[in-house]
Amino acid sequence: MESTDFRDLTDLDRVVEALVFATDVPIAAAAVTEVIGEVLGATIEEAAVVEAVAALNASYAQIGSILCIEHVAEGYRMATDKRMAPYLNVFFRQERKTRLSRSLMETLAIIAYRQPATKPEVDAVRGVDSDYAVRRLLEHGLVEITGRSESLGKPLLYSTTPVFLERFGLASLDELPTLREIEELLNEPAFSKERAELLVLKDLLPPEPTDSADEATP
Amino acid sequence: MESTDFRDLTDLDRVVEALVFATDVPIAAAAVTEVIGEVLGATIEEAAVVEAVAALNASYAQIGSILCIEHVAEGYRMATDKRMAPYLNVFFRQERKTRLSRSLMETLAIIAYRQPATKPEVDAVRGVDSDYAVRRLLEHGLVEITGRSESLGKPLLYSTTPVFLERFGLASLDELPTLREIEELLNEPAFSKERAELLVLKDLLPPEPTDSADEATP
Amino acid sequence: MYEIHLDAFDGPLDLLLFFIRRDELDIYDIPIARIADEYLSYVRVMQDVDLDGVGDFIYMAAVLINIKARLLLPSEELDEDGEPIDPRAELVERLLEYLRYKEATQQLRVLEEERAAVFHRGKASAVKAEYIDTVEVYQNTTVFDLIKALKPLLLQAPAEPTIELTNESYTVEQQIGFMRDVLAIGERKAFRYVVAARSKPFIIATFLAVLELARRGSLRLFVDAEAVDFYVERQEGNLTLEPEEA
Repeated sequence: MESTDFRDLTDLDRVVEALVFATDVPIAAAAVTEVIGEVLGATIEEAAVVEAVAALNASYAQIGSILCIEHVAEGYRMATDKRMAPYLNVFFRQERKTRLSRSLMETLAIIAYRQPATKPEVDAVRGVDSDYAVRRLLEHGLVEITGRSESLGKPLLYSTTPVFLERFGLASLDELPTLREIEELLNEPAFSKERAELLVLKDLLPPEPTDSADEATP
Repeated sequence: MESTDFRDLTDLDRVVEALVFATDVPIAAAAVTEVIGEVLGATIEEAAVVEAVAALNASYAQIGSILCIEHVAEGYRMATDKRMAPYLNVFFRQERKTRLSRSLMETLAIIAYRQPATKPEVDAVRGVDSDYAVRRLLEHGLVEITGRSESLGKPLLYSTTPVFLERFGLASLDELPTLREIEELLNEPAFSKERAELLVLKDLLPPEPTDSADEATP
Repeated sequence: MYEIHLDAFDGPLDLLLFFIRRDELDIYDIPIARIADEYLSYVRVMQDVDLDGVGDFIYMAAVLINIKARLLLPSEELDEDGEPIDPRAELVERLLEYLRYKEATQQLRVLEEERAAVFHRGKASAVKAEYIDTVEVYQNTTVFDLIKALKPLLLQAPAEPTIELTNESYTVEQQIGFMRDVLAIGERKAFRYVVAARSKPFIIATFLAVLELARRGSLRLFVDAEAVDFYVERQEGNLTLEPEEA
């Protein structure tokens, strides 16, 4: 988060605060300047919005509020501090956000890193048909069709959406964790069992072989 | 609003803040104590929640935030200062696709054919008061005021705008169908030439004693 | 054979990776013969339980068997540098590529977890409903729409009496006199009533007379709520319904 010294909030800060509070999806700095421009007939720089957000966050920190304005999906939105999750989870009884299934997540990762990507490309990487996964991701609004490839059959191109950025808390695609190089993956420590376990969440792995007893499932 | 001196927010304040911020329906003090009871296993008084809300509001006021926690019938919820309304109105402005209502279309047609036309003239042709319709057409930029008639009361003269031409796909006003063309287009046995003439004839109102009033141009 | 949860694998590459990890194999030197056999036995189980997507696994099994066969034959294939081509190379490349995205998937999973701890403003404070401001945007309209709007104004008044008087004509001045008589009696009157059953020239001249009187401020016009008729009433304090002297 921007570290800005606490200062008295200005009128601009307050307008930014109202809009950032009110919006249901991250609001871009440009959208803020547009609203202000329309109401006041004055032009303000987007940088002033960025500064206002920093000032607001400094103010919230100053009073020890759990609110903060996050920079996500190329916009701003008000959010709670992570430490409040236990209370909020209890309050909402069930988790509000369902996790994506493995196949959806895998498909999404491939599209995110290769975008724009075609379904044949995704299929090739995964070794399975991703028709269902792509359709579900479209339904979730996490990916969208962004054109057609020039390759054989002119398949549709898919890219991630702002919803994707927001879901993963990314300000922009630049914030995607760097895709590691193969050498890197294999070398440290050499592609070992430990490494393999690190790579895969426990619940993804089938139960460890206990012994060589023939317990093959039907 | 409760007037409480500013004090450092406590953990309870923060939990209240998070719940009031995130809740989908106004949250009662009892619901807050319940959540805290469940998470911490501790019992707190509802009065402490009321106090926390006051402390939060004092904090918001302290930094000059536009946020405040308001108490509505069922409980607490976060709200913005009413002075932010102009900005929020612009931000939430929604475009709704709609057709011109019959009365607007009728009024527009009369102005188009008689222009420049006064409102009394339009009223006369339509047989009803067209105040609202004319105002709406002005708002939508389809007609504009182009002067004042010389007739008694010097009513304003209205003409169509370039927006009108654009919306109706006309290069110029000459492209408006003539009376004969209208008759053909409507293909109605009951078509009344007299009424049609009433629509386009400029001397609907008795001539002024001095000179021909409707010649007045902007 | 180990107990294995068939649906625990995202696909054929995932299953293959599982074998490699389990046996701590060098990914660049996969003992294809052994792996292919084991892979096949799993695929048979899958076929038995008729698992979705089993086709992809069968395809991979075929690829493995093909590689196994090629490995048994003396290599004839050379790459650009004249080196013999390892029949496993392409598969290894795919596995590694898959591995990269698998790891990326885990990273996204971590982000998703972190993100689940963040909450946003709830609907209780949804200010949208309070501040929404709807602006009507008009759909494209045609000139014909404009003409159609005029239609009600351009059609004949229904049921004109057919016995029309010849050369019937009324002047506006005449009708001002008529209106004066009508309004002298007092109350607000519906225009429709005033001209009921009259001929068209009469209605038009009377209508113009009403407008003229209204213009002079001698009478007031009222429109009813449905805007289907209007009413005329003598203007209070301006009882002279005499024509204006020019």
